[in-house]
Amino acid sequence: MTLSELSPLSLPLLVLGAALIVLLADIALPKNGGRHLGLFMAAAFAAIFGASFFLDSSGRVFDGVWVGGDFTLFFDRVFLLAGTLACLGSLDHVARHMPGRQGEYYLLLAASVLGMMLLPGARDLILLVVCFELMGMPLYLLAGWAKTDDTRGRGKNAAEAALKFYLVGAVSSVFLLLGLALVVGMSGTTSIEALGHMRHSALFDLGLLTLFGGMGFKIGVVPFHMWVPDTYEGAPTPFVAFLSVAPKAAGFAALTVVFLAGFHVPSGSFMPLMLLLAATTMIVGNLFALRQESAKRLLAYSGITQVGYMLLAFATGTRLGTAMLLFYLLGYTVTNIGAFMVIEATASGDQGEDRVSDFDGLYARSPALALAMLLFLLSLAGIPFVVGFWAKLYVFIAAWEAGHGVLVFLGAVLAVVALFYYMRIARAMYMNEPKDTSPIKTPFGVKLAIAICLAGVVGMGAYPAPFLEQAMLASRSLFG
Amino acid sequence: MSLPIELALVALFTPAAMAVILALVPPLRRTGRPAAWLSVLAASISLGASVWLFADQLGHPSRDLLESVRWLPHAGAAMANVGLRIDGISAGMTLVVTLVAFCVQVFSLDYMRSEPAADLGRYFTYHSFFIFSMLLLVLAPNLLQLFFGWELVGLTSYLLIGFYFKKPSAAKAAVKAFWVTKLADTGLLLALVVLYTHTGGFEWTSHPGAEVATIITLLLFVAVMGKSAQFPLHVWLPDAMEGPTPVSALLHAATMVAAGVYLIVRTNPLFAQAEFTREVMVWIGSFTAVFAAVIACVQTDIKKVLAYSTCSQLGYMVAALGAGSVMGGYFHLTTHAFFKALLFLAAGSVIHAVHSNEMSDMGGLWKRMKLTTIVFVIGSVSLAGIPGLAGFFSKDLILEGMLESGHTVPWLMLLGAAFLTAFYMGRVLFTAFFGELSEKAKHAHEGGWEMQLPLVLLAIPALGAGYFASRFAGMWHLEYELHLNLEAGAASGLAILGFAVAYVMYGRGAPVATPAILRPIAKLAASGVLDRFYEGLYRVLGLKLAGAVGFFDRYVVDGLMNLSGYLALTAGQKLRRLQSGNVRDYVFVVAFAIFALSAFGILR
Amino acid sequence: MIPHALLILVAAPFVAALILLAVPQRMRLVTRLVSLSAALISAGLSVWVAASWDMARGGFQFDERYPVVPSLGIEMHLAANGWSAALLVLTGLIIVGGVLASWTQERRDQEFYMLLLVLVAGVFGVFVCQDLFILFLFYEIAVLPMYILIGIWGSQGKVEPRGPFKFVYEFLDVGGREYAAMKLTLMLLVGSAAILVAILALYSEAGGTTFDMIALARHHFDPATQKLYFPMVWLGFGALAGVFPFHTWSPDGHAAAPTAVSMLHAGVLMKLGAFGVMRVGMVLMPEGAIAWAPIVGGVAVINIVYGAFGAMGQKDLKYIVAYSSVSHMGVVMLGAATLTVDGWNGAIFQMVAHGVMTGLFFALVGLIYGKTHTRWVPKMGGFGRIMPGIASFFTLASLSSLALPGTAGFIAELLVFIGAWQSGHPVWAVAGAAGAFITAVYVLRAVKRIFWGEGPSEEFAKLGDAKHVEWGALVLLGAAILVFGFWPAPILDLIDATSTRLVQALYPLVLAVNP
Amino acid sequence: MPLAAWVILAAALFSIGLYGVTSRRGAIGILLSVELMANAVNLLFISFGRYRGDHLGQVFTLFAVALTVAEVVIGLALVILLHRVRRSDVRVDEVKELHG
Repeated sequence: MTLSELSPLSLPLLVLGAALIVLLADIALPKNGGRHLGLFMAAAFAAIFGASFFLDSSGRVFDGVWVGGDFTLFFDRVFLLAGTLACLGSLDHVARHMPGRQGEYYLLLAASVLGMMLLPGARDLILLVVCFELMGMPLYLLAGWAKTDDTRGRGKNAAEAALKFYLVGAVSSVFLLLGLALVVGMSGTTSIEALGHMRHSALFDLGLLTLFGGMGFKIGVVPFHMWVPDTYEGAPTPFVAFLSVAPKAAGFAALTVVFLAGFHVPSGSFMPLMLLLAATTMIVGNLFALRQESAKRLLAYSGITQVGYMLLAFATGTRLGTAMLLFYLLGYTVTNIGAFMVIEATASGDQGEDRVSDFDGLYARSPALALAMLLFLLSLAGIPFVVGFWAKLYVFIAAWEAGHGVLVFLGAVLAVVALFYYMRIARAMYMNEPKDTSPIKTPFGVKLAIAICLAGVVGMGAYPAPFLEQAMLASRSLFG
Repeated sequence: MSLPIELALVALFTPAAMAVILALVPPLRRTGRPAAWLSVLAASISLGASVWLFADQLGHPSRDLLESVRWLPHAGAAMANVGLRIDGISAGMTLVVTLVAFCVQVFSLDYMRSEPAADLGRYFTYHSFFIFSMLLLVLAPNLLQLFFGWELVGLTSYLLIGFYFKKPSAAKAAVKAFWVTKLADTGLLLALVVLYTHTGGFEWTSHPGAEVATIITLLLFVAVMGKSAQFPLHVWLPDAMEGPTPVSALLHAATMVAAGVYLIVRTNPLFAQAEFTREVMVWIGSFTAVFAAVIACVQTDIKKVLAYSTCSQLGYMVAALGAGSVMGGYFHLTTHAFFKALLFLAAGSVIHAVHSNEMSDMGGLWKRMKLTTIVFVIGSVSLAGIPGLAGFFSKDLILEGMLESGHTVPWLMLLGAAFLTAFYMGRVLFTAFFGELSEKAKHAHEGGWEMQLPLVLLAIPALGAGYFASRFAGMWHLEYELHLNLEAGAASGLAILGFAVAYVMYGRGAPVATPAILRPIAKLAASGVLDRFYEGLYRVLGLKLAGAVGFFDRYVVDGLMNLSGYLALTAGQKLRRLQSGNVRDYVFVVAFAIFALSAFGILR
Repeated sequence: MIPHALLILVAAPFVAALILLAVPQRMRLVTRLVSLSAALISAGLSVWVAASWDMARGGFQFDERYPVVPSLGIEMHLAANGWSAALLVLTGLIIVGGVLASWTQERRDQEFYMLLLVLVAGVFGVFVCQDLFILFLFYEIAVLPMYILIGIWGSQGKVEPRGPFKFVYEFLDVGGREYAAMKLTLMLLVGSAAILVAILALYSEAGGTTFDMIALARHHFDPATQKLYFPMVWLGFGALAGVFPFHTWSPDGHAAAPTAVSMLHAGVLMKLGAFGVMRVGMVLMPEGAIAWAPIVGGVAVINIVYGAFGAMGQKDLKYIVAYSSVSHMGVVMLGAATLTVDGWNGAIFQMVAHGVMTGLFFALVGLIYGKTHTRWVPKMGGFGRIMPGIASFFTLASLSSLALPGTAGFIAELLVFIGAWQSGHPVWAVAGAAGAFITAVYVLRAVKRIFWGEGPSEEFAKLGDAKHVEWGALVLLGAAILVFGFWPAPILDLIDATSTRLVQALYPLVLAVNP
Repeated sequence: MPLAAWVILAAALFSIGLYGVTSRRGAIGILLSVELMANAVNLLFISFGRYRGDHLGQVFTLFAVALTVAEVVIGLALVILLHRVRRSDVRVDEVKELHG
């Protein structure tokens, strides 16, 4: 085995390299130099993102245990994008709250991204579960990232958020393992490609469903979603921005690899179940979001709703549906990170407060932030000319082609319900009088992150075609 | 384009142009008298053209000209045209309209002198517009254009009745007039719809079949009842007297209210196919003639007397047309236009002098206003149908036609009405113009020449129009022959009797008391039973129902919409409790869900 | 020939909105002039399109295609048929009038104009767009700015909690501007959800290769599909057209909205709904339309009569006008439901007529409200004395509303009633005519109460008539009412050319029964 | 012992663990219960592996053990964190500031 055989893994390896540099630098650098580590990590993610356009990352590694291609490339870019934005957004927050331990934050973030990037290419269940956990474990720590001496407000909430996240996550991991045990036990192989030809038995199916449950935790599908609002509310906002998109994308990547590329399940026997879950997720997310007072919590429930739409795309089990799922994930990434970044910029009081009412009169305090937030909200609601519209529409098209007309109708109506609570924020921003008229000083990193997200939301909204083409390519490379 | 068409265009569009100019150039309109004079100028041009047109038509009695352009498209072709139709009937009516309108405008110059300049300008703008709309109706080549003009004159009527819009009673009267006529006009609108659907056009010469013709003509007649104030849709006309008196003369006596009759004359080919409709017309017309005449006998307001008189005379015309006497109806329309306009203007002259509408405030005006008295006598006598004057010829024609068609009872009713007509006109004459000089009349004097000239102008045809009946009949392609027989004598005799009775009762300067025999009727008329009925209908079917619909929409239909929102929001709030915050619950849900999924997987 | 005429027409307001982003807030006149010039460009091009639309050739003209998402067959296909041309003119008139009417808008004027322009770009887009999908897009763009426009610049009202659902009214702030804005947005978007589903159904059934309506019209959809999806299109678009019982957003929305927004919304936006029903529903799904026509027409009749009574039951001036819109849109839907040439001519012409009329109405109501700060009719009276010009124009709008000949409203209603009778539903025609009478009752009552009679009371005695720029909107729209009323041929010819062709192609059966 | 017996044993262990997770109030107890569940799964891996006669189960178990250990370490870290910020014993059912 030569080093050149590892070339498909170049992107994850580069991330690994960057992470190691951060690790070493964190040890070497003086304590107050942590901010530079964040900048470095952001730059590294961005550079690797740029490199992804030049490096050939297709090919099989380790006898097909890991397979690179357009599919992995698409996801890698999503993760790198999310990583870049998260680092940028975190710069100020981390420096302010944990000035002494900034390196660890970025290291953990890099580790998680590394896990995610390896996930879509994994064609072996062992690798899959290792990647899954590599992605997941740093997240628990990051969720609880707060001053330990901060016994009120933010710190306390962060600890609670992390604990809940962790406990539900740990149990889910066990279920994931249980599922794998059943699947591997019944089939005798860990190769995902080989699993596709297995005869289904009761225990085997049981294993698959348990596996699905274990992964469903990560994407926050109802009823595995209950940690989501609590964690989002309590955890540091820039991290939540990352948490709300990247693990979701990774989770769907894993689901797609296992269930679509592997077992071709949703197109067959489990489809009604998936559709049921998709519908439930959409409805529950919406209903709970209606009366939320915390903006982060509101977006958490809204995120659950969005998962419902993604699950609908996933449940088609078709190549088209998968392409639409990928596009949805891409659009959702820029939109949701952007929205959380605005919350970070707006409602970053030290009490951990982030009420919807904190947005009162944002228009007067910072027109640019307000406009950005409005566009993000419109995108989340699926309104034309921002990316969210196309994302929903493509999902609907795919679902329609797969014959799920009723769910399309349900989804379309629920999108309107969702508009109600998104508009609560918009209304506060534009129609209410500000309680505090002081202008908002947005940190540079957050500003940059918002700008990038905004460009994505508007750009893809105005001209979605090339991005859709990429998603189609990625989908094709998975399905062959 | 031939000469008559050009003349008609001039007659039609000179006042139209004037109305547009006055409407669009407020500074000009607000100058008052200059604007008024401009309007009179336009009216006189229009009158001149009409006279020429009429004279030309007299020279070619059988000429029937049609000039039209496409107005509404249908499937690339024409659905309806607009244009001019010039024959004897329209030429005659054009002359009547422009003549009376001209007289009224001149009269108004003095009568309305004290109005503020801006209002005066507005007044004459409406008048110019009225000439245009009325001629649009008169010269219409098809029913659609006729309807167009029909509604526009209705609009001018509304605007002119409401001229003193600051006066609540005037405002109310204007709106009432519009509502009642608009309700009736719905019939005409539907008639258009039916006519077009069944014949593919709006021509009144078409033959849609007897049944459809009956439907159409009945619908048309509903409109006629509104416009020409036939019972029970006459209620707006007395109230319309709230407008300035010259307006009453022009619109609500001479021309506009006669439009209904004109409509029937024009669409006679359709009415000829509908026997049932004509029967209805005979009875409603006759009843209106008597009914309105009776009420006229108990009025003390001089304009109200004349208004009910108009109602009654329109009843004559409608009955005549129902009986098939087109000549009678149309001729009476013409003569009535002259003498009733004359009467109204004379009354206006009196009102102008004594500043009151009440006959009790008048009395002995002969001593102060010689000319007015003379013309009023001419008008009254002509209206009553005393032989030799215009009214006699036309009324006689009607009664004869009625008898000829075998409608004896209606004939008797009309005879009764003839008696009553003479009686109430005599009553007005004797109480207002003769006897003791009343307090208010002491300082009365004739108006300026602007007021006197029209009176003289109109007195001439009121006296002599009857002698041209056969000439007109030729123009109108109708038969006319004067029969001096017993039946005709009966009417004349009754008319003279009526005057005699009036003289006996009021001739010696007695106050305007209601004759004892008519007291119950007076009471009934004063209580306004029909008005109250309509008002009740309006309150219950209109306002109450509207209120109910408003409530229903606001609180039930919209309530259901709101309810759905409320339910969602409440559910959202209640459901939040499920998210307890206790992580052990979360874990339990995860475990339970996985078991449920597994159960699904196994039991599937 | 102007190249890219339709694109420019649609894009001009949008570009102007972007330009306004760069204009400093304090340059108020520049803001207005930019908006006005965009409105004038679009209006001018609309008139040009209408004038140079080739009647003899018919069909779709000024074809322009710009690919958007080729892989799904989505392209921006712009073209105008006679209907589009007529409605473009209407939209042009209303937006120019709207910009003029909001000239005195003080608060956050720049954003106001931006949103207004974006909205109108959407409206223009819907009328000329031949791609079903892009049409939907434009439709959304036209609907959504309403939320903000009403929410920020709207006026606050209050509805007393009563009735069977009293607790709901106590819970929600019914009548408030945010309530109105939210209700409007949610109801219309639920409608658009139904539209979206129907669009996807048509797209998918026709092979999933194109959204082009002209191409889709050639595809014969399965009758069962048509019957299933026609009502979705009808109610989906119909929500915007105020179809009973989904009209309840309209009174609250129009009452709360600022002047120009009410003008645009009642004037053109509601037409989008009716236009959508005809263009998408009745043209693409003729068999579905035939099956549903009795119900569509019946509901339209309910709209006419119910809306008219609803208007009579109001005391708030804006609610009167708003309910009258519900009633008049019923006439449009009735015309559409007749599936006859004359009915369709009438329906489209009624869109134009009602658009101009209601635009004028709302402009006037805005002026009156701006002066008196009340919309409560019983408080008014005798205003004819102090504002004669407003009184005249109000009367003119009222006359058009009650379909008096000489105003645009008459021709529209006559054609619709004729169509109704032709289609074998005399009851529709009779009920429609009755609706016109009820309209006469309530509008004249309103005129009497506001402008006539005694008054004005002390507090209003010093108020004046409309001023300078405000006349612009009034004269423009008033003139349009009269011109269309006296000489409808230029517009009606355009409409007729398209209606004739469509009805002959789509509804030969209906034609055969009623020649 | 036949496979079924091992499976039943694993299931029993798993159930006990699950019961512990959902019923224990102390954080440490919950962590222990999670560990019990994880070991039940490991048992299952090995039993299946033995039953099939390959090493796959054991390989998987090695990975699983490593992962579980890492996870528990993180869990302990979080418990300490929570203890510090709350300044009291960590009773998970009292940690519910975030809810609704």
